[in-house]
Amino acid sequence: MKKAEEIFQLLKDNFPASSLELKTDQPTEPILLASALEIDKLCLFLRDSSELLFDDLMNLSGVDEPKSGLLSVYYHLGSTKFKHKITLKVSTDRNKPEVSSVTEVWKASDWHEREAYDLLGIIFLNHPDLRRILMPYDWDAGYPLRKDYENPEFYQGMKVPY
Amino acid sequence: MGFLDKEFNDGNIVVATAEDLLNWARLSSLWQVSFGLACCAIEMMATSASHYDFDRFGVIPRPSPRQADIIIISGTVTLKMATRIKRLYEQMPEPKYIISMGSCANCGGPYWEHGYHVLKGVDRVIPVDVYVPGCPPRPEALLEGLLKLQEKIRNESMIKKTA
Amino acid sequence: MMEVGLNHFLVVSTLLFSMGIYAIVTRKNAIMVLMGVELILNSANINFIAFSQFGNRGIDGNLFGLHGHLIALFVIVLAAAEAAIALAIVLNIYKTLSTVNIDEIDNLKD
Amino acid sequence: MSQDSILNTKSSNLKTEEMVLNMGPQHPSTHGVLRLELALEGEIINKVTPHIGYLHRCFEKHCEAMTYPQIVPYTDRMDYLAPMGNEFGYAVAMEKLLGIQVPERVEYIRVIMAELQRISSHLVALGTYGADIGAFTPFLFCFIDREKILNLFEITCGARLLYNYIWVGGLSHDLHPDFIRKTREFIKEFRPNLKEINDLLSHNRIFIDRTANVGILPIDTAINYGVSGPNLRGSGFKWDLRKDDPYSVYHKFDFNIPVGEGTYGSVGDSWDRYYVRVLEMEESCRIVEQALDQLPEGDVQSAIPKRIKPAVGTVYARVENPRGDLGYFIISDGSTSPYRVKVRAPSFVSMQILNELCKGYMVADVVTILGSIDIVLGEIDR
Amino acid sequence: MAIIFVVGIVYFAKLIRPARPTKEKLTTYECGENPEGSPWIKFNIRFYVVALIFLIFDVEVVLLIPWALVYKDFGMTGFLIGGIFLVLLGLGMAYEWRKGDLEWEKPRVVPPSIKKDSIKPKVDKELVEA
Amino acid sequence: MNVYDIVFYLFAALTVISAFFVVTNRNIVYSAFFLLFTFFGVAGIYVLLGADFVAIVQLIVYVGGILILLLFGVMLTNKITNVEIKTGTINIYPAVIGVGLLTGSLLAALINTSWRSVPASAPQATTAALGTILLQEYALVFELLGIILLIALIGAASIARREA
Amino acid sequence: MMYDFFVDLFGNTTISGIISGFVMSLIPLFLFILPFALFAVYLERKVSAHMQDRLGPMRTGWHGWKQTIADILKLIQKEDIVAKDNDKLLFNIAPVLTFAGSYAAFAAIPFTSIFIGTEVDLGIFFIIAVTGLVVAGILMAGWASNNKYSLLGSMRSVAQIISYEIPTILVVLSLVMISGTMNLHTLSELQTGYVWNWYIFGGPGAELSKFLLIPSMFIGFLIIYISTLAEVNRTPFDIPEAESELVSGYHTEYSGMKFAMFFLAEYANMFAVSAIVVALFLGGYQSPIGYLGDLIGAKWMIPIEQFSWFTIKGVFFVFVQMWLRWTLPRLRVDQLMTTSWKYLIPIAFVNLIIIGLITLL
Amino acid sequence: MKEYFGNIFTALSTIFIGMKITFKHMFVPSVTIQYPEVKPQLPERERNRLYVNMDDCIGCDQCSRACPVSCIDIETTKALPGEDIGKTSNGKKKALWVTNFTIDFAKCCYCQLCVFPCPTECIYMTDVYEFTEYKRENLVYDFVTLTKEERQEKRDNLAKFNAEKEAEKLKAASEPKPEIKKDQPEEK
Ligand code: SF4
Ligand code: SF4
Ligand code: SF4
Repeated sequence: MKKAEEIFQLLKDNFPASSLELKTDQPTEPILLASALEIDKLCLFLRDSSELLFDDLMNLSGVDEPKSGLLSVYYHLGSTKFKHKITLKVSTDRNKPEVSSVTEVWKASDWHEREAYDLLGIIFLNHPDLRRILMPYDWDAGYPLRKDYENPEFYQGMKVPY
Repeated sequence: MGFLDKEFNDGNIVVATAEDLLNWARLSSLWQVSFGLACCAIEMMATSASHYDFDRFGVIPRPSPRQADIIIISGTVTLKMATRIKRLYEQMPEPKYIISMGSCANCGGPYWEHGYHVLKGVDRVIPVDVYVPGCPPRPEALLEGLLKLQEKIRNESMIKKTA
Repeated sequence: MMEVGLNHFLVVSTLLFSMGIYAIVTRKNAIMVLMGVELILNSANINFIAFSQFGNRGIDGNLFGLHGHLIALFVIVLAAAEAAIALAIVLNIYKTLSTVNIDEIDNLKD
Repeated sequence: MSQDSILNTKSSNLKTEEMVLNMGPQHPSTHGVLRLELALEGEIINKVTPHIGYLHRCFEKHCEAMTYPQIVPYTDRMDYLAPMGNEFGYAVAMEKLLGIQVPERVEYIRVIMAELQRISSHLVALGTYGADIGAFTPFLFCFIDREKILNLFEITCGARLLYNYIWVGGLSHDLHPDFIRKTREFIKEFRPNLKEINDLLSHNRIFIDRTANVGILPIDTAINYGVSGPNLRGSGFKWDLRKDDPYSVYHKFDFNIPVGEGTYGSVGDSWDRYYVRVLEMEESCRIVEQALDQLPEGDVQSAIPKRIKPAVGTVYARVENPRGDLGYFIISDGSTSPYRVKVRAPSFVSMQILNELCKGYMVADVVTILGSIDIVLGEIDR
Repeated sequence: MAIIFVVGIVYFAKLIRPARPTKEKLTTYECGENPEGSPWIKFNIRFYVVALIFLIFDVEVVLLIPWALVYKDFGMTGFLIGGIFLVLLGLGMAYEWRKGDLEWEKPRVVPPSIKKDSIKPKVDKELVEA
Repeated sequence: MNVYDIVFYLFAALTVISAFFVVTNRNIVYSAFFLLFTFFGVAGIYVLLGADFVAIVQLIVYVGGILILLLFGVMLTNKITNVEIKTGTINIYPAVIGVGLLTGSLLAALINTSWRSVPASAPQATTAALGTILLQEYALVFELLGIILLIALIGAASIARREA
Repeated sequence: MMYDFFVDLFGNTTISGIISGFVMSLIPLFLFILPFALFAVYLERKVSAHMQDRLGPMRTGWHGWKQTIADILKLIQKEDIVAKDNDKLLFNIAPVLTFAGSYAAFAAIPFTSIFIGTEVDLGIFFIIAVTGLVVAGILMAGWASNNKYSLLGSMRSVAQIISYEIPTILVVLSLVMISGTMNLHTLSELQTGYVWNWYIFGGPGAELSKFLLIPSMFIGFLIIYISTLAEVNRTPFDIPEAESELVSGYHTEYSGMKFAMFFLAEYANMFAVSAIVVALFLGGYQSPIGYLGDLIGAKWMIPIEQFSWFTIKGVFFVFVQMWLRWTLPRLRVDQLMTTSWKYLIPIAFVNLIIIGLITLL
Repeated sequence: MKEYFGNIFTALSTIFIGMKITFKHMFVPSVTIQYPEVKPQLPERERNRLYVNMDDCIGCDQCSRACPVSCIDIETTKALPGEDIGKTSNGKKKALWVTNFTIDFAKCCYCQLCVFPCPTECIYMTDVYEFTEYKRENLVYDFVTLTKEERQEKRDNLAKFNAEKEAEKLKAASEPKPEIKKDQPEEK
C-alpha cells in the first residue's frame, strides 16, 4: 500500500526526464499528470515495478476539454496485490490528439481506447485495431462526446433527431 | 397471387367463414422471432417464462424469422441496429405483425432527446401494429398488447383489404 | 407392347451402361467419372439379377437362381469399397493439386 | 458497410479456407444484440471478432445533459439485469464526491437490495446459460425464483425491473412493512430450489462435458484483460471488492468469496465460472439474512441533499456488481450536472477476453464461453 | 402417395397464401446481417471420413443380415464364419480408433496467455519483474 | 399390359431419365442428387425382379451410403464460391457418336440373341436362402469380402487422412 | 384386403407387399400420421409446459387443444419464400423427399396383427433403407438453402444420422439373430403372451438362454433407444438444429408449408422410431396382460385393443423423448460422435457377439 | 477402462436424476397467472401510468423540470388579476391557468422523479398498465380539463391583458419591453 506521493516520487526517480506532476488539490484523490507520448513506458513501469505492481487497469476515460483546447485521458490504476490506486492524466492537443496506447501493458485498455477514439476522436498510437466500436463503422458525423458535436440530420436515410 | 392477396368486393358467406377461420388460425398461432434488444427483452423473457407464459397464447419463439409471424421490438433501436431490424422484418414471410414494446421502441423513450445514436421510434423503419407503453412494460401489459393485436387480426378482412 | 420380360430389363441395363460410359468419356470431373462407374456397376447388377430371374435355373433346382443375387450383392459391396477408396484418392488429389478435373491433373503431373 | 468485415481478405495460400460465420445481432444466444464474426476453419474457431454498439444508447452524453438525480434512471438502464447495483455504484461515487455520510439504515437496505439483485442477476445468468446449452427447463425454473425477487422489489419501490430506488444520499422509499417477512420467506424457499437447479443442471454429465475444460482462463491473463467479478473468481483468484476494497457496510457481514476450484476440469473453465455464481447466490443469501437481522431504524431520506452541486473535482468509485467491478468516473465542473461521466462497465471489459478464450474451440463452444462470461449488452454498449 | 400428398398440400397452400416477394425478403438469412461470402466453403474433411467409415460398416452389416438369419442352422461353424467376419469388422474399428479417425474435430485448445514486456522498457532492469 | 408392366415402365423410365440427367447435367450437385433417383429406380427394378434383399441392400448401401459419400466428396472438392458448380465436358461429339454406336450394337446384339429365358418364377423371400448359399458355398468369399472391406476401410481412411 | 388384392393381381408376395404397402400407406397418412403429428406437437408443448410449472397453450379450445390445428392452418396461409440465392428445384424437392421418407417408414410398422401396411419380409430393414431418403432430403435442403447455418446444420445432421444408424442396425441384427426373422409382424407375433415374452425380457420361451439374454437385451434396448433418439435429432442430440448455434439448422430458410413438412416429418419420425423400439423390444402390438377380447370371446376386439396398445406404447416412448428433451442440455458435435463411435457401436458390437453365442447354446 | 464405464455410469445416473426432477415438476401446480382472466394483485407503490389531478395542479412546472426525459409538457397562462381559479385541496391558491398539460407516455420512463417534487401531490403514479394503443399519438395524454376553446380564451385573455399593459407601459415610458418568456422549453 503506497500513497500517491510515494508513487510519484518513485516515478520521478525513474523517469527523471519526463514531465510529471502531482495535483493534490482534488477533493477526492490526487491526480498524476504525465505526458501523452510517454504514458506507455510509464505504465509498463507501473505495472512491472515490484514495489508497485499496478496490474489492474480499472478504467480509462477520455475527456474533452474544449476550453483549454485539450483532450485528456484519465487512467485509473489499481494493484490487486498492494491494493493501492493511482489516477493518471495525460492531455493532448485537441486538433492532433495523439496518445500512446497502453494495450501492450494492459489488454484491458484495448476497447477502452477504441471507445475513446470512437466517441472523442483520441488517436492511440500503436493500438492494434483502432476502429470505431460503439458507433456504426460508417458514421462520419464526428465524435459524439465532444462538447461541440452536432448530430446529423440523417443516417442511411433514417431521420436521426426526434 | 394467392387467395389472401385477392380482394373480394362483396363478402359472401363462404368467404366470410373461411376468413373467420383463417383469421382465427392466424391470431392463435403467432410465432415470434426470438429477438430481444434491451431491458425490455428481459421483461419479454419474463413474459415467456412460467409466470406469464406466452405459450398460453400460442406464442412460441422461432429462431429463424422465416418461420415467424410477429416480431416484438423489445427495446432501444439504435441506428446501427435499425438496418438489421429492417432486414429481419423483410425476411419474415407475410402475413407478419409487429409489436413495439416499451418507450424506446415507441419513440426513443428516455433517449429521445439526447440520444444521438437512438432511432426515435421503430415505426420509422417498419410499420408497427401495436404500441405497448411502459419502460419496461409489465408482462401483463405486453400480454394486453398481444390481445390487442389478436383483436386487430380478428377484424382483418379480405373484403376490400388494402394491405 | 409385349409383356415385360428379360429383354426389357436388359435394355434398361444397356442404356444405363452406355450412359455410364458416356459420363466416363466426356466428363472432366473425377467425381463425375466415379458416378459413371457406379452407373455401369448398377447396369451390370440389373443383368445379373435379370438373368437369375429369367435365365437358366440350372441343375440343382431353384437355388441356382439366387447365385445371381449373391453376385450382385458382392458387386454392391465391392462398389462401396471402390467408391470409398476412389473418393479418398480424389480428395487426396484435390488436396495436393486443388482440382478434380482429370485433364488438369494430367497436365499438372508433368 | 465496407469496414464491417475485417475478415474479408483471406490469404490465398491457406490450405483450408476460412469461413466467416455471423452470429447475431439477431441470434438466440448472443444475449442481446451482439454480433460475433467467427472465422472458422471447419468447425474450429480461428478468431472471434465481437462487434458491439448495437445498443449504444449514449449514456455518457445523457449524463452531461442531466442533473445529478436525473442520472439515476439512466444508470438503471445500463446493466438492466442488476439496476440496483448500478444505482448503488452511482450513489457510492456521488457520495464520495459530495462527502456525504448516509444513515446506517440506508446502507443496510442498499446492501440487501444489491444482494437480492445479485441473486436475481445470477439466476438469469444461470438460466440463460442452461438455455444456451440446450436445457430450457432450468431457465424457466430460474425465472420462477427471479420473479419472486422482482416482487420483493416491486412492493418496495413499485417497479419490476428498473427501480430508480437508490438515490444519492438515500432511497426513494423506505422498506415496505411486508418486505422483511417476505424476504425471509423467499430465502427459505430459494435454497432448496437452488439445490434442485444444481441437480438438474450443474452436476449433469452432459452439462459438465459441455462446460468443463472449455474456455480456460488463467489468472494473470484475466487480470491483464481486466476481467473481474465471478469471471475472475472462477479463475481461482480471490478478489471481491466487497472484501478487498470495502464500501458501504459490507465489512460488517460475514461471508465467503467462492472461487473456482476446477472440480470437473481445469481451474478457470466455464464450469468454474458458472459454479462460482451458484455459490455466490448462497453467500448473498447469507448477507441478506445478516443484514435483515441487524437492520437499524432510521430515516432513509434525511441525507438526500436538496440540490446536488458538487465542488469541482473528479471521483472514481467502484462497486462489486454481479458482473464484476462497476466503476463510475465522474468529473464535476461545479454545476448541477456532471461534466463527464465514464462508466467502467464490467462486461465491456470482460468481453475483450472472448477472442482469447474461444480460439481453438468449436462453434458450439463460443456459445458456452460467451454464456459463461455472462454479459449484458446494455452495459457493454451503454 | 406421400409425394402426391405433399405436392398437393403445398400447392393448396399456394392458393391461399400471399406472395409478396421483396428484394430484402429474398436475401439469405444471417442473423440480420448481410450474408457474407458464400456458404460453399470447403468444410471439414471429418464429414467425409465419417461417411466413409459409415459406408464400410454399413456394407459389412448388410452382408451380415443373411448370415444372422440362418447361422443357427449351421451351428458353431455358421457362427464362426460370421464371427471371423465380425472380428474383421472389429479390427477395422480398432484400427480407426487407434488412428483417431473416430475422433471428431476436437477443440484445439490454446489457453490464453499474455506476453509481458512487449514494449522494450527503458527502466532499470532490476525493477522489472520477469 | 398389366400392373406389373406399368410399374416396370415407371421404374425403367425413372432410372433411365434420371441417369440421363446425371450424365448430362452440368451442375455436379444436381448430378449427384439425380443419382439418387437412378439408384431408387434400380432398386425398384430389383424388386420387380424378385430380388427384395438386393433391393434393400441397394437402398441402404447406394442411397444411404455411396450417395452421401459422393455428395460429401462433391461438396468437399468444389470451390463453390457463388459460381454455379459446373463441370466441364470434353469431346462431346465423338463421345456421343461412339457411345451411340456402342449402345446400338449392344442393343442389336441383345435383341437378336434369343436368350434361353424361362418364365419368371414366383419370387419368395430370398434373404434366408441367400444366407444359406452364402454359408454353404461362398463362405470363403464371404470372409474375403470381409478382408477386402477391412483393407478398403484402412486404405481409404489413411488416404483421406493423409495431409497433402 | 388390399394386400390380397395385389397378391391376386401379381401372384407375387413381395411386390404386392411393397405396392400394397404404398397404397395402404395413404390410410395411415390421413388416419394416423397427420393427427399424430398434430397431437405430438400439442403434447410436446403441454408436457414441456407442465415440466416447467407452466400451462402451455390455453386459449384455443379447451386447454388449447386446437392450438396445433391453428398452427397448421396458419402455416398454410404463410407466404412461402424462396430466396433468390436458393436453388429453386432442390429447395422445393427437399421437404417432399424428407416427408416421403419419414412417412414411407410408416408403411412397415405393424399396428395390429391384421392391419399392417406391408408384409415386407425385410420390414425393419425397409425402414432403415428409407431413412436414406430422409438423409438425402436433409442434405438437399441444406445445400439448396445457400445458407451457412443450413449447410452446416444439414451436414451435421447427416453425419449424425449415419453415425447412429450403425448401432441401430447392430442391435436390430442381434434381434434378427435371436428371432430368425426380419419381419416386424412376425417379430410381434413371436412376443405374444405376457410381458415376460417381450424381447426386452429375453423373448419367448423359458430356457436358460432367455435369462442369460436379459442383460444383453436391456443394453440393446438402451442402445437402440438412444440411437433412434439421435436419428430423429432430439435433445440431447439436437445439434443440427441447435438454435443456440445454428439458428434452426437445415430448415432455417424454409417458411410456410415447406417448413411445416419438415416439422410434421420430425414429429412423425418421433413416433416411427418409438414404434420400431416397441415392435422390437416391447412386444409390438401385443398386450402385456392378455386381451379383453379373448376374455369375453369377442375376437373382433383384439385388433382394436392391439392398435391401442401399440399406440399407447409408442406414445409413451414419444413422451419419454420429450421428457428427455426438456431435461437435458445438448451435446457438442464431437461428443455426439464420440458417443456413437466409441460407446454405442463397440458396446452394440460386443453385445451382438454375446447374443450370438448365447443363442447358439 | 474404469473411466470408460465410469463415464457411462455417471451419464446415465445424472440423466436419471434430472428426469426425476422434471417428472416431479409435472405434478407441481403451475405458477402461471392466467392474465386476461386473472389479474395480478399489484402493490400499492406500483409505478405505472401517471395521473395528474388537474384540480390540484398549480402549474408550478416542478414535475416537468424534474423529469429526466422531458416528456411532461406544461403551458401555463397567468390568470388575470381579478380572476379566481380556486384552491388546491391542501389550501394553496392557484394563480395560473394550466392551458396545456400533456404527458407523452411513449417517452416516459416511469421513473417517478416527477412525483416527488410536486408541492400539491397532484401528480402520482397509478397501477394502470393496460393502455396499449394502435397509434402512437394516442399515447400522448392531455390532462387539462379545459376545452380547447377555453384554453384559447385564456390565452387570448392574457394576451389582451398583456397588450393592454404593454400599451399602458408604452404610453408611460414609451420604451420597448422584452418579450414575455415562456416557461417551458420549446419542443423541437
Ligand atoms: S423502454 Fe425502457 S425498459 Fe424498454 S428498452 Fe427502453 S429503456 Fe429499457
Ligand atoms: S415518471 Fe419519470 S419520465 Fe415519466 S413523466 Fe415522470 S419524471 Fe418523466
Ligand atoms: S409539480 Fe404538481 S403542481 Fe406543479 S405543475 Fe407538476 S403536477 Fe402541477
